[in-house]
Order: sequence, then C-alpha cells, then structure tokens
Amino acid sequence: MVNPILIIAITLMAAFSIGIFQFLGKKFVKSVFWLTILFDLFAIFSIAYSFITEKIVEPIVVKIGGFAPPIGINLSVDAISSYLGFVIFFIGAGAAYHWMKKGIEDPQPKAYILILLILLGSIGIIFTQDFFNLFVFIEITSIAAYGLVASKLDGKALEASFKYLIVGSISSMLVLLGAVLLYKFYGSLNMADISSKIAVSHYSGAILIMITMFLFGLLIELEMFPMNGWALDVYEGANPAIIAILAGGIVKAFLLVFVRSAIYLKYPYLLKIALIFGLTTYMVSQFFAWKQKNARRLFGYSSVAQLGLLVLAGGFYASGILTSTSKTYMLLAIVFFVLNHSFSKSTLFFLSDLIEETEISGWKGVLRKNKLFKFMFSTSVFSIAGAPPFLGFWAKLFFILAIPQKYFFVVVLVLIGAIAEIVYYFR
Amino acid sequence: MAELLQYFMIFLILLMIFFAIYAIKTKNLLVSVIASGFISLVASIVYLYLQAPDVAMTEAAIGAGITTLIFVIAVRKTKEKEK
Amino acid sequence: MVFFLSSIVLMLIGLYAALTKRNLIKIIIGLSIMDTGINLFIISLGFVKNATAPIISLKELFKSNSLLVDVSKVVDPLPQALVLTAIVIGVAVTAMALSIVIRMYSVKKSIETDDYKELKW
Amino acid sequence: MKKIISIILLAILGMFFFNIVSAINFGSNIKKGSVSEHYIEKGINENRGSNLVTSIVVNYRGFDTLGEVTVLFLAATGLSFLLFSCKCRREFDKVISSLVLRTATSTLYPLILLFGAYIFIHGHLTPGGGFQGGAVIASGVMLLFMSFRNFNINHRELSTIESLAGISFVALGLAGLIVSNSFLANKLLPLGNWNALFSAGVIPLIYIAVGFKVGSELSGLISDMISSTKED
Repeated sequence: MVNPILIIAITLMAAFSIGIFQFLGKKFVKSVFWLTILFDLFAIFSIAYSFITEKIVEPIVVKIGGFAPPIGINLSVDAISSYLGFVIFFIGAGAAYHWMKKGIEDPQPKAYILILLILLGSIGIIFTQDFFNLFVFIEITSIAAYGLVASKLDGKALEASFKYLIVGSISSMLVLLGAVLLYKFYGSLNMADISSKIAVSHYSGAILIMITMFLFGLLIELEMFPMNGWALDVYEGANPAIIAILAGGIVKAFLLVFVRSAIYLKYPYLLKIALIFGLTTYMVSQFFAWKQKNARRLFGYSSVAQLGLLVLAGGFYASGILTSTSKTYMLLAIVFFVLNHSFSKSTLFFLSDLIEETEISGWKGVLRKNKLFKFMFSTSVFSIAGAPPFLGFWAKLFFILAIPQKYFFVVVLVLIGAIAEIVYYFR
Repeated sequence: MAELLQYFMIFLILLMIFFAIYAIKTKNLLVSVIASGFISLVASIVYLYLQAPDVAMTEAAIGAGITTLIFVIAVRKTKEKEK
Repeated sequence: MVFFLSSIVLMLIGLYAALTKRNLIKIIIGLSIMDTGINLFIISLGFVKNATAPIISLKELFKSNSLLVDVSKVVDPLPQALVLTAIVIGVAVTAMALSIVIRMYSVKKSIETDDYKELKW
Repeated sequence: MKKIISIILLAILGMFFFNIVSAINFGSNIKKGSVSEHYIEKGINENRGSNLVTSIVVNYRGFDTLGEVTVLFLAATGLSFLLFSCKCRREFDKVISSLVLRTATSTLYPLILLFGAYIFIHGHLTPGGGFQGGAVIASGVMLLFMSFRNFNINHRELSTIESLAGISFVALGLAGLIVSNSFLANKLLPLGNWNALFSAGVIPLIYIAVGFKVGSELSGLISDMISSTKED
C-alpha cells in the first residue's frame, strides 16, 4: 500500500516540473504526465485493493506536519473515498487520452498541468478532513476547471466558463464563510473534532443558518435545480473530454463531501433538503430533456437528473432513518450509480465528440451507419436508464429496496422519470 | 486618543462603503477599478487597527497593487466605458 | 460590531453587482468587492479587545520564564492565516476571470452580457 | 425583474447574516478549547518563530499554503493557456513615460527587489512573508513594465525559477516525510533560539521558496497580460 500523501505530493511535483520540461520538448511533458497518472492509478488502486481484501478496515489517517488532528490538517482515506478516487483518476486518464487523440490535436503543455491539477484537487476534496482545506481544494479544482472549460476558445466555451466562474466563486464564498463561522462557534476546523462538539439539541438559529449556507454552497456545485443553468451551458459549450472529467469525476467528489459534511455536522434537515432538491432536480431535468434538440444539452440534462437521484440517495443514506440492511443496500446503490453514471455518461460525451453532429436528428443517420457507435450508444443509454442486465438496473433495484415504506412516492416518481428517460433517448 | 481612533475607523468604513457604491454605479470602468482598489487600500488600514499586520501587508501589496494593475490592463485591452 | 455590519454591507454590494450588472468587468469588480468584504469579516471575527498582534517580539507576553505565551494578550492568529490564503486565492480567481473576459472580447468585441446570447444567461 | 429578484435574495441573505452576526460577540476572548489556544500558547515553544501567523501558515497549516501556491500557479498557467496566441491587441495612443518615472525606476528597482527579499527572509520574525515579499517583487517588475515600453521578461527563466521553487517546497515536505514520517513536518533542521534569524527550522526555507514562487508567478501573470497589448 502507498501512503496517500504521496499521491498528492508526486502529482504536485510533476505539475510544477512540467514548467521546466516544456522547454525540452513535448515528448518529455507527455511522458511525465502519463507516468504521473500511472503512478496515481497504481497508488490509489493499491489502497482500494487493501480495503477490498480487508487487510485494513479502519480508515487510513495521514497527519500532515506531524500534528494530531485538531491542531494540524489530516487526511483520511476509507474504502468509499479510495474507490471514488480510483474512478476519478480512471475517467481522467480516459479523458486525457481522448483529448489527445481527438479534440485539439496538439494540446499545449499547459493543458497537461491543468488536467493533473484538476484531478489532484478532486482527490484532495475527497481525502481532506478539514473544512478550510476543503475550500482550498475546491478552489484548485474550480480554477483548473474554468481554464479547461474555456480551452476550446470559441464564444460558447468562453461564455460557459465565465458563468461557471461567477457561480463557482459565489458557492465557494459560501463554503469559506461556513468554514470560518464553524471555527468561530466550535473553535476548530477539523471535521471530526467539530462533529464531537456539535449537539443537535444545541442547534441555535444562527448555527442552523450557517450550516445551511455551507451545504447550500456545496449544492450549487452539485448542479441542483434552481442553480444549474450554468452547468447545462458548460455541458453544451465545453470540450467533451473536459465534461467527462467534470460530470464523471469531480461532481461525485462534491457529492461525497456534501454527504460527509452533513453527517459530520449532524444536520437535522438533510433528508428534507435532499428530497426537495434531489426530486425536483430529477423530475424537472427529465422534463426539460424532452424538449432538447441539442444532443449535448440533452446528455447534460440527463446527467443533472442522475445527480438529483444521487443526492436523494445520499440524503437517505445519511439521514439515519434507514435500518442497517437497507443502509447497505443504499450504499451499494450509490456505488453502482456512481460507477454507472461516470462510465456511461463519459462514453456518451466521447461519442458526442466523435460524431460531429450537434442536433439529435443528425445522430440517427450516423448511428445507423456505424455499428460500433450504435453498440456503444445503446449500451450506455440502457445502462443509464436502468434496463435489466446493466449496472443501472441493479443500482435502481437496490435504491428501491432500500427506501422505507413511508417514502413510497419517491419510488413512483423515480420510476416515472426512468421511463421518460428511456423514451427520450430513443426518439 | 483611543476614542479618536474609533471615530477614524468609522470614517474609514463609511469611506469603504461609499467607494463600493461608487465603484458599481459609475459608468467609467477605469474609475470603477480605481475605486475598488481604494477599498482594498482602506481595508488594509482597517486591518492594522484590528491587529493584523500580516494581512494588512498582503492586502496592500496584492489586493490594492496587483489586482488593480491586472484590472487596469484588462480594461485597457477591452473597453473603458460601460453601456 | 460596526466592522461586522460594514463587511456584510460590502459583501452584499459586491454580490448585488455580480448578480445584476450587465458588464463583464463590472461583475468581476463586484466579486472582488465581495472578497474584500469576506476578508474583513473574517479578520473582525478574530479580533480580541486590548490584545496585541500575534507577533511575539516582546518578553512581557510570555508566561513566567518559559516559552509559553499568555493566551489572553494576543488576538486570534488563525483567522489571519486563513485570510492570507483567501486573499491570494481571490487574486488568482480575478486573474482567471479577466483573462476569460479578454479572450471573450477578442472573439466578439464586446463586454456586455447582452451581446452574449448563444447560451441562455 | 432580475433586479427585484436579486434585491429580495440579497435582503434574505442580509437577514441571515445579521442573525449570525448577532450571535457573535465582537472582540470577545478566544473560545476555550479552541485550536488557537494551542497555537498561541505553544507556538513559540514548538516552532521558535516570533510571528505566529507565519508558524500557522507554514507549519501547522502548511498543507493549505501548498494548496494556495498551487492555486496561484494554476491561475498563472491558466492565464497563459487562455491568452496564448491571443490576438487581443487594441490600438491606443503611445505614451512615453516621463523622465522622472524612468530615472526613479532604475534607481528604485534593485531596492524594491531587496526589500521583497528582506520581507520573505524575515517572515518568521516580522510581519510579512513569502506572499507579501513575492508581491513586492512583482510590483517592482510592474514598475519596470510601466516605465520602459520595450521591457520584456525572459519567460523561460521565469518559469524555471517558478518550477524550481515549487519543486523545492514539495521536496522539503517530502524530506519531512522521510525524517519524521509526516509530510511537511518541521523536523529537518534544529529549531534554534527565539527571535533569531536562523531559527524556526524549515519555516524560513519554505517561505523563501514561496517568495520566489509567488514573485515569479505574479510577474509572469502581469507580463502575460501586458505582452499582448504591446505593439510589435
């Protein structure tokens, strides 16, 4: 097993050293980039593997600077986060490969730095146990994302990037304020330490508002319904390889952080927020997806809908109303959802780059001609919508199994949405 | 003496708010940029009163200096007037 | 108290500009005013009355004959450290935003949001 | 319409803020059991740096600083990535800077660089540190840009300095990992005496690396932004 801090240190070192290597030639930059990605994949796989084989059960805690948790910053890696980290690096490697093959033929050396750092930032978001450190990593991820989204340098991409920047700054402002106020009220920035000091019965109005604002900042990043206009523009305007990283990887990191901080902060209204935002996002985006003519925007809506479902599942998982069996089911459902959505959606976005048609009507002809594309397209769509043999089906099955009787209407709505999704994909 | 300093701080704060409103109201972008630089400069004095010399230095050097400069360059590269 | 209120007012003015202005550079100016407001807010959170700056260059601040410092005589250094980080991050975001605006201007020769309708605002 | 909605939104937000603020006592003492108590009380004992903000920024929360340096690096990279081959020139009248400015710059510039270096070398003793010193150096470079129209920076050297500084920051962190099994630990060098220049372990070294990095990044950022306005 590799020390998790090495993933961050080596990646940073590689990103800094590309500044020198870029003068030696593109080959050097490329080899540094791929060596780093391979090392990261190997490292995080070895961590995840040791969790699978149950060599270790407790989360790995990495103290930074040699100080015990509330004084210094610490990272903690458990089974879920190492699994998610692996997914993110895998998607990132795939997207980088795709970008080099297609997209801009010859990305500048700077693009490699941005990709390395966006992956690093999301890994940091997953691992960190400190609220202010979380803010720093969110900023690393978002600034790299602004640059990458704008990388096409045409009107649409720049516009999408600018909107993303405005919304991203506002949301990170909420996160920063939340972190600092938590420090003022509880005298610490460490998640576990704050959690041990918080008692739900002591929730005063000010603390409630503060925590709601903090979680709201994360919800904006999670592209929930009233605040997701920017996300769809990004899906439409940016380079598909970048969208694959964003939708397949980074957003999942935000989901994990959202659920984790809600658990740590013992937020009492988590289920309500998840129900309101998750369900409305899910239904509204499935509804809007019907009207879309632009293929990428359609995928975007579908992606946002899946996120709504994920937030819903996360809310149920963390709310504490589930029995232990159904909690396991829900966890399985989330894991499958993430896997399913990350891979199928990335495939769809790569396809949308390979097929140079933006309108849906144009896709039919291309898909009819090219058997491989057709196979890929239908597999991923079936999987996303949840048709029986695919991963998405198992995810939805576990999800439904886990939901308690009282919330039966959720199941009905989710099923209606899924049927709608299948129909609009096969228009 | 301490009283006087407090009144001075209140004056500075009102100045900051005035500059902020002025910065978003004026149509000339260059003026607006300079006004927002002034906010940072005044803020750095306030930080000194709040016993934060490190932050005051950073705000004066980065917030008032570098940020204003890159704003001015950007305004020079684009348009100087708001519609 | 007046520091809290003024920083909130600055934040809201900045946010107002970012939400309603139709000029791209004005929006970024709004964001940077908002940043200043937040920083002022954080610093005033850490202020302690009748305490000195967290730079221990005088022997009087130590507890008797040791290197341990008397807590009540010094303002809270942690918010200052956080603001140091936040200021630098703010300038990074501003630089990024301005470069996007310059690039947008080179494509369409305009910095008004009204001229950018390709995607819905 | 948009204005009304945002004013309502802001009013709600303002009420929220006011609610939070009224629960906080301005100027009150540091909360008991807060981490700052440890930083203030034991900071000198553990680090020997007089400036507590520096010991927090570099040692206790050094990981944040690494992230912060990365953010700045990212902004410089992203900016040159976006403005690369940008035909963003705009015609405006040539202004030749005054003789006063030019003479003053050529005498003051070395002093400004020296002052920047002084700030980050003394980061653990006096207010200031890597970020402030770097910003001062960058403002010296900015002065050069303002007074000499043909001034240009060697980008190759700049980015080499930047990379080396970044690498040495991470390397110092990794050295801590090797020596005491903890990334960025301050165990590499002896701590020395309180209020002495050679003290506080690796803190000055890290701040010098940060100073070089921030200075070169901000100068690169300015030069990237200016260079496409220049007439050929």
